[in-house]
Amino acid sequence: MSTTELPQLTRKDFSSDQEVRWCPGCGDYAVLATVQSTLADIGARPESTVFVSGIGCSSRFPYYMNTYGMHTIHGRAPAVATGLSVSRPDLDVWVVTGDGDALSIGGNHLLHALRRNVNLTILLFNNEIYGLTKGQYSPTSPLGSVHKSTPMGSIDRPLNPVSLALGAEATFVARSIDSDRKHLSEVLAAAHAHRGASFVEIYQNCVVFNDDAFAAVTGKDTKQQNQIRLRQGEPVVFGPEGERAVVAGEDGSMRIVPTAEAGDRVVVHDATREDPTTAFALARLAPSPTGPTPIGIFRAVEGPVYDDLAREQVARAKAAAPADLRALLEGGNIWNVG
Amino acid sequence: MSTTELPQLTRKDFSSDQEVRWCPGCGDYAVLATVQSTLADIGARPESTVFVSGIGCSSRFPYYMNTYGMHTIHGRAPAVATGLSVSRPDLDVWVVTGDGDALSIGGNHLLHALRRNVNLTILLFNNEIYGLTKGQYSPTSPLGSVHKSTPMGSIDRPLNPVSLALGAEATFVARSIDSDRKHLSEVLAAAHAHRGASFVEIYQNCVVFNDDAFAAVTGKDTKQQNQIRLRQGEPVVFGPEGERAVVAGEDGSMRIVPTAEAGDRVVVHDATREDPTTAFALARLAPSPTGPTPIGIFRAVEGPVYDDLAREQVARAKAAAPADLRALLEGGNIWNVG
Amino acid sequence: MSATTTPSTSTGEPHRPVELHDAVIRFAGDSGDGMQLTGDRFTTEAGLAGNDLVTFPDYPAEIRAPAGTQAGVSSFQLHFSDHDIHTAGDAPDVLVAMNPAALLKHIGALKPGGTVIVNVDEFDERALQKAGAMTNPLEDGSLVDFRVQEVGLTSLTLRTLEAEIADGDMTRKEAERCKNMLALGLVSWMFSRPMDATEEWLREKFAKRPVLAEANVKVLRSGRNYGETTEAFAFTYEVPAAQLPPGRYRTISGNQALAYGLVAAAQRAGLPLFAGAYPITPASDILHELAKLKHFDVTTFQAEDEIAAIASAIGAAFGGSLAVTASSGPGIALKTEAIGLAAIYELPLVVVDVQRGGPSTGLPTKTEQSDLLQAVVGRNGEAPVPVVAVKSPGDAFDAAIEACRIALTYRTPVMLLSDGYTANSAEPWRIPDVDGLPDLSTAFAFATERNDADRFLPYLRDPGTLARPWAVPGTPGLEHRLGGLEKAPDTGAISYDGANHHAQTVLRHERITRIGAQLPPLDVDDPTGDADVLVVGWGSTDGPIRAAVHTLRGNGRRVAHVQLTHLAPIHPDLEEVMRRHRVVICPENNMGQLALLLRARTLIDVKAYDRVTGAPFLSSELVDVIERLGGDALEGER
Amino acid sequence: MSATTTPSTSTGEPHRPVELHDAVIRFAGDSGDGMQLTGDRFTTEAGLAGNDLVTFPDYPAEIRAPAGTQAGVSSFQLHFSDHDIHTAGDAPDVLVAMNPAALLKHIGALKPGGTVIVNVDEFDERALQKAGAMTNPLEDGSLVDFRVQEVGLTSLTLRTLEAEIADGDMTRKEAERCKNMLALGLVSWMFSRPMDATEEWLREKFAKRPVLAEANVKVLRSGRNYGETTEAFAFTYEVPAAQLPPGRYRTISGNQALAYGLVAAAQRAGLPLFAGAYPITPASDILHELAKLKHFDVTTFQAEDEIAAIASAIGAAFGGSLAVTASSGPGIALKTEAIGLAAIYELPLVVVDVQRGGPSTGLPTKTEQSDLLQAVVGRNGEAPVPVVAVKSPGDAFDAAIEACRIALTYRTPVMLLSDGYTANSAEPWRIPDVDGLPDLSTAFAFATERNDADRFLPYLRDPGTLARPWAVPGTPGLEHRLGGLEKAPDTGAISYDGANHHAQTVLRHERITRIGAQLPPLDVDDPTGDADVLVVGWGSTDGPIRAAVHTLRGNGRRVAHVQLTHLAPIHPDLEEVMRRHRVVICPENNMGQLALLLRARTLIDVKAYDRVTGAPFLSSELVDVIERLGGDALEGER
Ligand SMILES: Cc1ncc(C[n+]2csc(CCOP(=O)(O)OP(=O)(O)O)c2C)c(N)n1
Ligand SMILES: Cc1ncc(C[n+]2csc(CCOP(=O)(O)OP(=O)(O)O)c2C)c(N)n1
Ligand code: SF4
Ligand code: SF4
Ligand SMILES: [Mg+2]
Ligand SMILES: [Mg+2]
Repeated sequence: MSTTELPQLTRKDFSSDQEVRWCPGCGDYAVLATVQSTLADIGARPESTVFVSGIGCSSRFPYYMNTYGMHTIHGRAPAVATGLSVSRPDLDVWVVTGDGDALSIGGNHLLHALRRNVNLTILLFNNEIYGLTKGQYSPTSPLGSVHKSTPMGSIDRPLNPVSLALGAEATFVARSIDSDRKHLSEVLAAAHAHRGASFVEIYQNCVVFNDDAFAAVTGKDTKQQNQIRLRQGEPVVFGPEGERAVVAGEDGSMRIVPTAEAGDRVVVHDATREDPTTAFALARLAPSPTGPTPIGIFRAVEGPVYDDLAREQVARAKAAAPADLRALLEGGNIWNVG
Repeated sequence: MSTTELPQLTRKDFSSDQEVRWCPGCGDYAVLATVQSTLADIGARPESTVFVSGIGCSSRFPYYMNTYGMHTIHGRAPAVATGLSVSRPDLDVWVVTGDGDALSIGGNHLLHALRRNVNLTILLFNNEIYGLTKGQYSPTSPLGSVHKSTPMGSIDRPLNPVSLALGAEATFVARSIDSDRKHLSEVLAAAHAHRGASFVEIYQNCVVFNDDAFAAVTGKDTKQQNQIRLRQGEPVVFGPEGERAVVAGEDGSMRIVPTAEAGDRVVVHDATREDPTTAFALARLAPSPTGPTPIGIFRAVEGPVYDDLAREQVARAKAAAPADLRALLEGGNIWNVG
Repeated sequence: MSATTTPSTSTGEPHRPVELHDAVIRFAGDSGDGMQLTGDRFTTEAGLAGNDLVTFPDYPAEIRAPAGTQAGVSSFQLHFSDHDIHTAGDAPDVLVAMNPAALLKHIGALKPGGTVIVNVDEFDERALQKAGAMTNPLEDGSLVDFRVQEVGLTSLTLRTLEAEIADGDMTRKEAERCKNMLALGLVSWMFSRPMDATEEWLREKFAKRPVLAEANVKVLRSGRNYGETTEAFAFTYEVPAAQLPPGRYRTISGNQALAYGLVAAAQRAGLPLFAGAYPITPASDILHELAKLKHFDVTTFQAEDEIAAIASAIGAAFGGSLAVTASSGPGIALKTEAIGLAAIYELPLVVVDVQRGGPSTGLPTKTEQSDLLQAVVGRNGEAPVPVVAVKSPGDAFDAAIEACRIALTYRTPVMLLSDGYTANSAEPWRIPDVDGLPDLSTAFAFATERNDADRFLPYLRDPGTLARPWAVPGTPGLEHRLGGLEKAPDTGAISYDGANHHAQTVLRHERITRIGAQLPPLDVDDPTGDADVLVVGWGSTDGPIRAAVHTLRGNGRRVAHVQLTHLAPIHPDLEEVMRRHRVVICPENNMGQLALLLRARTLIDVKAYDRVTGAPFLSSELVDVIERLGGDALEGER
Repeated sequence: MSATTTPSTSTGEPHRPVELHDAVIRFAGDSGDGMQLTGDRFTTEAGLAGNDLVTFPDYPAEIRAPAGTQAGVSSFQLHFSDHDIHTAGDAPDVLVAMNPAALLKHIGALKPGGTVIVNVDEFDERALQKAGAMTNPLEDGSLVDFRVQEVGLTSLTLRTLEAEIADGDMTRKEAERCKNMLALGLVSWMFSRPMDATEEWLREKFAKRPVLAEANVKVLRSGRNYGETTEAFAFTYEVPAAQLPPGRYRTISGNQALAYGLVAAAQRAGLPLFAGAYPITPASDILHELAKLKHFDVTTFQAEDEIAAIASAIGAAFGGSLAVTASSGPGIALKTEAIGLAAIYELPLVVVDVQRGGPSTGLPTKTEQSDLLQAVVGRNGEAPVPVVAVKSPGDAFDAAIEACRIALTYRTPVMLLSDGYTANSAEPWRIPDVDGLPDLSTAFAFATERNDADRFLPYLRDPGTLARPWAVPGTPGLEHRLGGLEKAPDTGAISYDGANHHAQTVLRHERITRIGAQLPPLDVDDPTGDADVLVVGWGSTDGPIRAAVHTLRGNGRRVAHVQLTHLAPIHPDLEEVMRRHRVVICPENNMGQLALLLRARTLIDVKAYDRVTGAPFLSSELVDVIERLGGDALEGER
């Protein structure tokens, strides 16, 4: 859709008249505001934007957007969005989902949307908890988490959403933080610009059931120590003075060393590498966000897009044969009676 | 189970009285025979072995085993097996599944069994096709596959089962071939010996709907060229004379070069590395088995096992409090009437 | 096989065909013997000869069950006639048995005095053993009731192709595989069928390997020649063309007709068709058919599972496609939650259930009608959804259009019930006039403007149909959000209000009920108008019930018949029609599911007859059932 | 609030409690105001005082809906009495409103003349606006029908804790959060309740922060003192202890009782309990409760979804555990396919459905009975499964044991239907004698030996129950394979035989029917034995129906009542019982699902009364309904 003749919209144009009903202080508010303003910034149009969500606190998101929206059923948003996107290539289709919605019940749909490279922008609000059902551990909760269903501590090894997405052939994989408006906005704009499936994990604080789960990466005092910001084409160093660096070991896995010792072994970030191994290695640096954790775009490569291929087949079929219903019905051996 | 006093069993002891009903020439026969003889070799007992499968040609497997068995519903075998294994740590639980069963409808259960590290041995019979439903493409079929539901060629980018498993935190990941009895048997024995979830992809030829899909890796003339055999502690070289070698690029991804040029950059295979990056890099060497393809054990590391942790919590709870039903019912505030 | 001219063995000239009203022939052989294909071709020949016909393919659940065993036998039955028929025939007149297993498995069904053509080449000791035969049926006298024609189908085929094998044009194995054409040639000769169309078809099918094409043609002719020259066959037959209503005809299977109906509906609605499906027997062919029709603006999506299949269809429906998802019982079970979502969304959607034997994986290749209650009431919460059923292969075309009409007009998911029998069997189908198909473009119009002063009300309803507007993304000013939570009237905003929930629940039921009120009058088949016995069926029992009713009427019984196509809502006329009859009989291929609904609704003591053997009813069976349950009432008041 | 001694404003001494038969009190406030907790504590006090009681918690679907709005209001109603009661009360006598939204939302329910305690501190302009009030209800005369008690709950609380705030022991915000204890103290004083148990409980709850514990206790007392000293309240009340059957009592909620029932059943069967579940409102607490009980050999598995939850339970059942899975409607829908598998496996399994408002996501925190037909017939194929329903919170214990008994005895999956109301509300529960609980160890025995000459027949049946042997892995010689395909008799081998399929289908129905034949006689509540009107209910409508029937009998009406606990099979006595009555009324919190089953079965014109507002029936409502539908028949033949 060409937007040149249309007036520049503002964040308010993307806010629906529905009262926002998250808990006071919930990280979802910040993400909502950033998504709305980013949409305005990138020139999106409310009428051709659709937000599709599953079930969960985060999945209430579409109600608050003055766009088209579908609040679907638990875990199935990527599949609903696939049908919409494939049949309507003119739309911008966003998926909003939670760590339970996307990685527990919906894990399979997520991975198939990624491997097919459907043209979706998928935002996974990871709060390491089931918010809506009042606080059970989720597939991203660390081992030993004590919550309602795990009074003795959880015993399920958590998933790393970024490495899972990479293992599932995702072409665009990123991570950001609810409270970091600027970073999140940049990542969202890049995800939106990517043709194919974009996967963005957003660390989102649940104040009620899992407060401060990401404190190491978001806390005023700790974030400079722990945020490893991935910037395209730049060496991966971090810390207040850039005093720590990521280097690749001989076996391809990555380690953190003092920048001073790293010399020219510092990894230079390139999200556009066809082989996902480096992105994967970066993801493995931080099994859980309690220490130094990469933030930013892990991978952004071109790949055949499901929607495009699907449309192309229909177009090719149409070019090859007319939509002649009579001819269809009269296919095969015919005989006349009377 | 101690098996010392028990007589050594043979392959026949693991064969049920059911007539095997696969198509003549189907790769499933070879796998069945190898599994049966391997079980005998490793001293497994029919009474404490359970085969759990989903639905598909391959999932008929349990009927042919003279062990306990469950032919379940499509895609759910890992979940059924999880309940069985967690509640019965004394059993050997095997899962037999197909590329459709495990990666299409059952993708989510597979990945959760892997990430939880449930004590299962999972055999994925990959024939790159839906056999039982008569030949639709599957999540491992290459782009462009022409089958019943894709007369113009498939447009879904295939999954690489090994990288998917690694992205899902699998502790044991291997690949073998239906027709290579010796290799398969070794891999099976190692998978069985691994405590936790073991994942084995088996290239399996479907003679009827997808004959020769793995010809590059299994064909008499081509297999020496294309099988990259991973051997613990050995340099990864292949070809009839070992003339090609795998080396790690500076970015961690792997490439194939003439051994002569590789020098000491040849990757030495170590499946026991905690970081799964190298295993992942090896998996990415062969996006599809049409050229040089690694075969063998990609990863084999120790990790906390779901079953053990679950049993341990029950044991700890039992040690801490008696199973006193009366006390349970009388918990809370009590009053007497009459 | 009912003869018009009675042949007598003594006077019959072998090569003057005996004229028959109808004949039933069954081809049976190993899964690898190509019996389905043979049957299909003979069906086409019968169709081209102008017969009415009904087929019944039956094959094992395994792709290729162990060769030579009874479990591995695949069969195809064809009933063709010079008059209107409705079933694949109760018992075959002619059985072609390609091996001992096929003979043993099917001989029991053969009509006494029927002809059995046996491939003697396959009757060695090993084969007999594999088939589970204690003695050789060709020798032990067990076939005394039948006319046995021993033919060396395999050896004849090999002999026919000696040259090709010798020249290395084909392997012995390939040559042997042609033996089904020998059988077809022989049977075609028996029934005086021209084979030109089949020859043409073979040449097309093997266009890439002309040698194979010619070899098959050669064997086919060899079969005919064998019949003509050996004098082994006492008679040949002829079944004249049927008096079908005038028109252009073809044969069509239920799955194909259903797929065509969906495409036709989309075309007549002016909408793209989106089909999200996950393969499952016996529904997969609908996906396969649709995948070939992309030039009709059809998008097919083979999803990762049934839930994703329906979910994708819901997404496409939101986007403005005519959306459909097709599966069988186990897959429909998985879709249950999402059907509820579509119901509260009030979006058009067609959910096809090609029923098969249950429970669980059950009998995946066999037919059954046992998903009816699942379709009508098997959801969480009060989630009423209309249900339409398919009566016959050809009717699948109309039923699909009707399901789409309801979905589009009322903006609701619709369940469309077919079954394994209808899906796979074929019948002659009068090709409808395209311009005469329902014009579905009037069933709906996308909303383009706000329906309220300065906002859009996505749940403002049409007072007649109670349908809400269908506003598709891309339309400025109509931005709205759908969700699975209970909704306030008009705005569709989330509402937790109890009284509103009750009101919306009642309204959702009323919406579905109205569909019934707006149907054309119920079609009651009661030629004399005074029957006291009514048979109520639904779906694919139409054929056997009609055949039975026809027979009974021939015997002077008076019996009326209603075949329901709308199962939810049930046609509002039905209750009154039922009350007009002293006895109401409801035969079903389940354990009484429609009977339950009818009894609850009308409090009439509907007599159920239930049979689930994976096969459709026999008309003779239903004649007996109706005689027994109808009793005196069949005599009427005469 | 029904008084035993009539108070008169002029003569009443403020501090001599008025004796009441019963009272209904409702606490309402913001989701963050701790109303559920306040209600829970007051419930415990009432229980300790020996009252009979029923509670009804009601809260928004959002975790914390926007503060101050009506959507964000959470409430808890308690009905307590000196006699046997069955409902949470139709209209409250006392309403505690913590803010304007709570007042506006709930004032409509208050009994005319009832008391409303209002937290005036929260009635500023902004708050009124948020609540959607045009004018201030405290000033606009709209409360003229009620006794309004304006109390500054917030300011009083802050004043009570001035020192603590000043000393920095707690923040102002923390202090303010104690205001629910002020309300509790005040109401406890109003109803002459000792508060020791609550004080003790507070000290335990805040053991880690004694400052908070003492602050809460201080505020609680402050509330009591306020009542005692201000003379603002004209009366205090007393509801004497009820004449409950002798025994030891506690209060218990449905989810808790259900979890305990499962554990008790496992203990009595001598089996480990395996619970596979995926969280969903209102069923999650069953998982939470069980997770605390690992010392009873309980393994809980929070699965990745509902399908995995039931699948894991099926695996555990095969392994020899008492296996259970719990969910609500949408999750049960997802489990449908697997329930069919368990049915054909014939393994013991309990599937708990805590029903909530539907369709789709519906009203997730509200109650409904609309999954009945899903439970009884909502599966693909013919897959009959027994269904047991829970009548009340305490009954969930017994119903769970009964479901386990059936599952173990007959080796079948059993659906156990509870609902949101039962799950969350509490009642006094007479603690059963552990030794008196059913001995389930006799319901089954694991097979240990071959049941045939030299092989094991996994489908050889017990002639009485038709149950097949339960042979668990680890047992040498009994190796066998289960599958979802149709099976041959005895061996359980795959069978595609049509006649066998029919026979097995009939047998699976017969197995379930036999359960009914082996039940104790149906419990009919008809004190005079001559009622002409019968009310048939099921599940949690037991309380309101009993209360209504009680009232009607008090008014000289004759009416009988049957509350079904077994919905499939339906008790074989029921039909006969129904025939004995002229009018049969069936009230349900759905659109007539049991009525449909009963009408189909008996052809009796059952009168349905259906209401789905997310709340249980009021007894007064049912009195009206029964009066209306029962008509003359209520007079009997007297
Ligand atoms: C089929 C189904 N199963 C379970 C639920 C209950 N449920 C709703 S949201 C949710 C998990 C929410 O967690 P997450 O996706 O992390 O979202 P959050 O609330 O944390 O944002 C669950 C289990 C449901 N609504 N539907
Ligand atoms: C719920 C459900 N959906 C679909 C099917 C149909 N079905 C059976 S097996 C299968 C796929 C088989 O493919 P795969 O797992 O690769 O096994 P293979 O036959 O190739 O060994 C499908 C789609 C089913 N039985 N149940
Ligand atoms: S429960 Fe947690 S995630 Fe949900 S709205 Fe509240 S703070 Fe946010
Ligand atoms: S269809 Fe393919 S996978 Fe299935 S049994 Fe035949 S050859 Fe094997
Ligand atoms: Mg979450
Ligand atoms: Mg396969």
